Amino acid sequence: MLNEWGAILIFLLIGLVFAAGGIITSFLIHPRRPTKIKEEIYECGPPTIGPTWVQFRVQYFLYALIFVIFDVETIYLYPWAVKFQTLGLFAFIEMIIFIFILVVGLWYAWKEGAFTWI
Amino acid sequence: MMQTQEITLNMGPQHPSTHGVFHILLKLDHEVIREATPICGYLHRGIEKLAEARTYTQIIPYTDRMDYLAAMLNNTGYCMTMEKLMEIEVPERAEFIRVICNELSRIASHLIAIGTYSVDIGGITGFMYCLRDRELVMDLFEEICGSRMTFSYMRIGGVAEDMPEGFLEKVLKFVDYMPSAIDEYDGLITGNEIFQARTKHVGIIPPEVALNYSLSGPILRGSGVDWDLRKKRPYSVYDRFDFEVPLGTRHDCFDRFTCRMKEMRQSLRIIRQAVEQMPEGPVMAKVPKVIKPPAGDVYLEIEGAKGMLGYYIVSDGSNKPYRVHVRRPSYINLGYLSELCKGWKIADVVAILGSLDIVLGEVDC
Amino acid sequence: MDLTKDSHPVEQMTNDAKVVDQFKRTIYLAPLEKLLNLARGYSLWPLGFGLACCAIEGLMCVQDPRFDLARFGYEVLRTSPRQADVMVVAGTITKKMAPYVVRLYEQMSEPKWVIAVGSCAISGGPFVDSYSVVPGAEKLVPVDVFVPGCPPRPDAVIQAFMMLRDKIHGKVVLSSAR
Amino acid sequence: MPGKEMTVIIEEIREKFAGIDVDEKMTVTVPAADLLSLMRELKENPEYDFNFLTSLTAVDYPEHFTVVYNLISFRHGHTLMVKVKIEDKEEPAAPSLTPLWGGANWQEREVYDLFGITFTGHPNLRRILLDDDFAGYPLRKDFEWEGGRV
Repeated sequence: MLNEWGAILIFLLIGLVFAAGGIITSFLIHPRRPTKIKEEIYECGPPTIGPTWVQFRVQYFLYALIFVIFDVETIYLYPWAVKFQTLGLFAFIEMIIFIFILVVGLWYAWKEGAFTWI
Repeated sequence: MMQTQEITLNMGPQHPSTHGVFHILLKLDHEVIREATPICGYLHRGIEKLAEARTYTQIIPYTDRMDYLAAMLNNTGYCMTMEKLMEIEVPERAEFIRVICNELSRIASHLIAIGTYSVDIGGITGFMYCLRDRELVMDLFEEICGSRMTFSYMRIGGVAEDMPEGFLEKVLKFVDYMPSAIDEYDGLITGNEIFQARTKHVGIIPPEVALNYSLSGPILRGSGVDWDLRKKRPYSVYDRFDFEVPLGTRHDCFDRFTCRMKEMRQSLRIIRQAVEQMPEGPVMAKVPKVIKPPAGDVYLEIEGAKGMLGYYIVSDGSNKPYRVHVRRPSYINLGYLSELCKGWKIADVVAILGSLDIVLGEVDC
Repeated sequence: MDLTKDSHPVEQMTNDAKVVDQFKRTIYLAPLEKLLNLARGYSLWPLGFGLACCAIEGLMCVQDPRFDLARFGYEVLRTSPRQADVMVVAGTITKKMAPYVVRLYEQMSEPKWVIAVGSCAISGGPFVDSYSVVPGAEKLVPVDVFVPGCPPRPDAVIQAFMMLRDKIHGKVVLSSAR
Repeated sequence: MPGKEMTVIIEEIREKFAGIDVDEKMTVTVPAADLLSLMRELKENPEYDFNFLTSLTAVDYPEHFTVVYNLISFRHGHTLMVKVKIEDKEEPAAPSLTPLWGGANWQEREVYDLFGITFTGHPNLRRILLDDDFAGYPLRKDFEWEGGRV
């Protein structure tokens, strides 16, 4: 009487319980004896010198941002790629336009120097 | 661009790739190093002070524990200096045994240098291969003097005992096997593009800077300066063997690495020739029980695994030395590290430090 | 923890030796801490604290293909104290390094043990008369297993791990030091 | 071009620098005042060309310190040991060779750290092997310490 969706739901729940269970039991069981030195930062032995929360260069953030953009783009490509045969020419042109718009974005980011590392 | 702040990072005493307790204070501008100040001394045990309270033969175990990767070379250096001071004539057979042990020790030291360099760059398999073959050298050492690492096998005037019979055949068997193992490393480490990308054109030391900073050993030869004491100032019986001295062309980390690889092949050639020309005879010169050298001082250098290993001994006629100073190649090779690291990234510091192949027992002495 | 000797409820249920033995081997009935120690004993993560010559023998050669610490499951050599259980102090502790030895020990998370490898870590070894050497790790951190030798052979260090595992499992270690 | 013989070099140096005396093993002992000029001469003069400073150390004799330098000429293969006697044992000082050789930097710091001999002109004369707050200079003969063998 359970249709397929029920089976998937149970499978998902078991997965969740299995994963969360491991973390929660270890959280419950592990001994907690916090001391002052244990709270300090570990940096190869000696204590840290100077400020550790510093202003970092922005291109780390830009790199990650552009990666996320094109990662999401590939998500949109998947359903189209699956139904590639049946969708025919019109969807193909549509996808080309979609990709072209994003390539323009890529070109702009490249020109603005988001990819220069140093 | 936005103004970024500098961060001071401890590449501290407890770090996987500093080959022991070595500490570099890096002043970083996001990833590029603006200033690197090496701090050593975490393993300074005061061996030179302890040596002043020990008799001459009691110092031999201390020389093992300085460069513990190539202890035979330290022993030979100390004993040859003492023999020069006391003008003792070492018998031929002892000289040949010393050459075989020195070259085996050099191979074992280079194997660790190559293995840890491969681990520093990220290739654990290279490390396992190198240590697998180093165990063969360990077996040979155990056979000849009973210990794996701290041999104290040399004595002033010769060698502790003669070789057990069947030892030379085992050495020949090792010398026949080893070139195929070195080809294996070439394929595994040297040929690896990630390794080459990380080490080629990194940490370039031009020849005149290497001379100015008294660098020696594979670092000096990696910078293209043809200086190997075994060739330039042949001590003991090295003038009877023919072998080449590999030199670097690009003066970078990769060249220092390939110099060590080629040096291992040359050491194997030396060992083969030494085994073939091994004479008969005693292994120990006539040396008094209590060694009382004449008052005076002496300085002698041999080609250690890391560079020119020198001993300066001042004796005042008693059975204890007045002053023992060791010219430690690892310590002096580090003098140029702070200028060498400027402008490179953190990952390159790991590659540069691995190519200098330092041993902290020798750096801090 | 030699569980097979303890009394097991299955003995009242049946007296078929094979069934009882099978039950005893598969089902452990013990307080939670003992069970956790059973797991901890078999999967110690060593903190590679390589100081001097013993580091080559006690940390590197122990891991190489011949002496292979991986056969016992202890080959995961961590360098950060946060992820380590056992601090393997291998080498001479100098006065300049002492504060960092203590600091790293403090920063390790709780069930933690210390193995002192080599006579330098036990009592200063050949450098005990030196002006800059701490005579023994015992003066800084509580040590569980001492491995004598200068340097000890890698199989001695493996035996140290075995003794530490027995200690964690609660077996009597002192009398069983064969 | 093969350099001159060591004896010829020693004779030439003897004329150029008055205060030098040479013992039978051809080690040159030079007063601290003209150490720098002698070393510059040895390094830059093409006939001598002692371009490599291998070792730099010190010895604490009862009535004076001696700083010992060893030089090598790569081209001619000569080696030379140069010594400087420092009479003043309270504040021993010697001219630093860092302007000539970068390699002297760390070795002089080690000699300062273990002997207390200050090298004038050294860019960064600090302790290198011992802790900065370590009292005393260990390699001096009058250094007391209590070892761990209690």
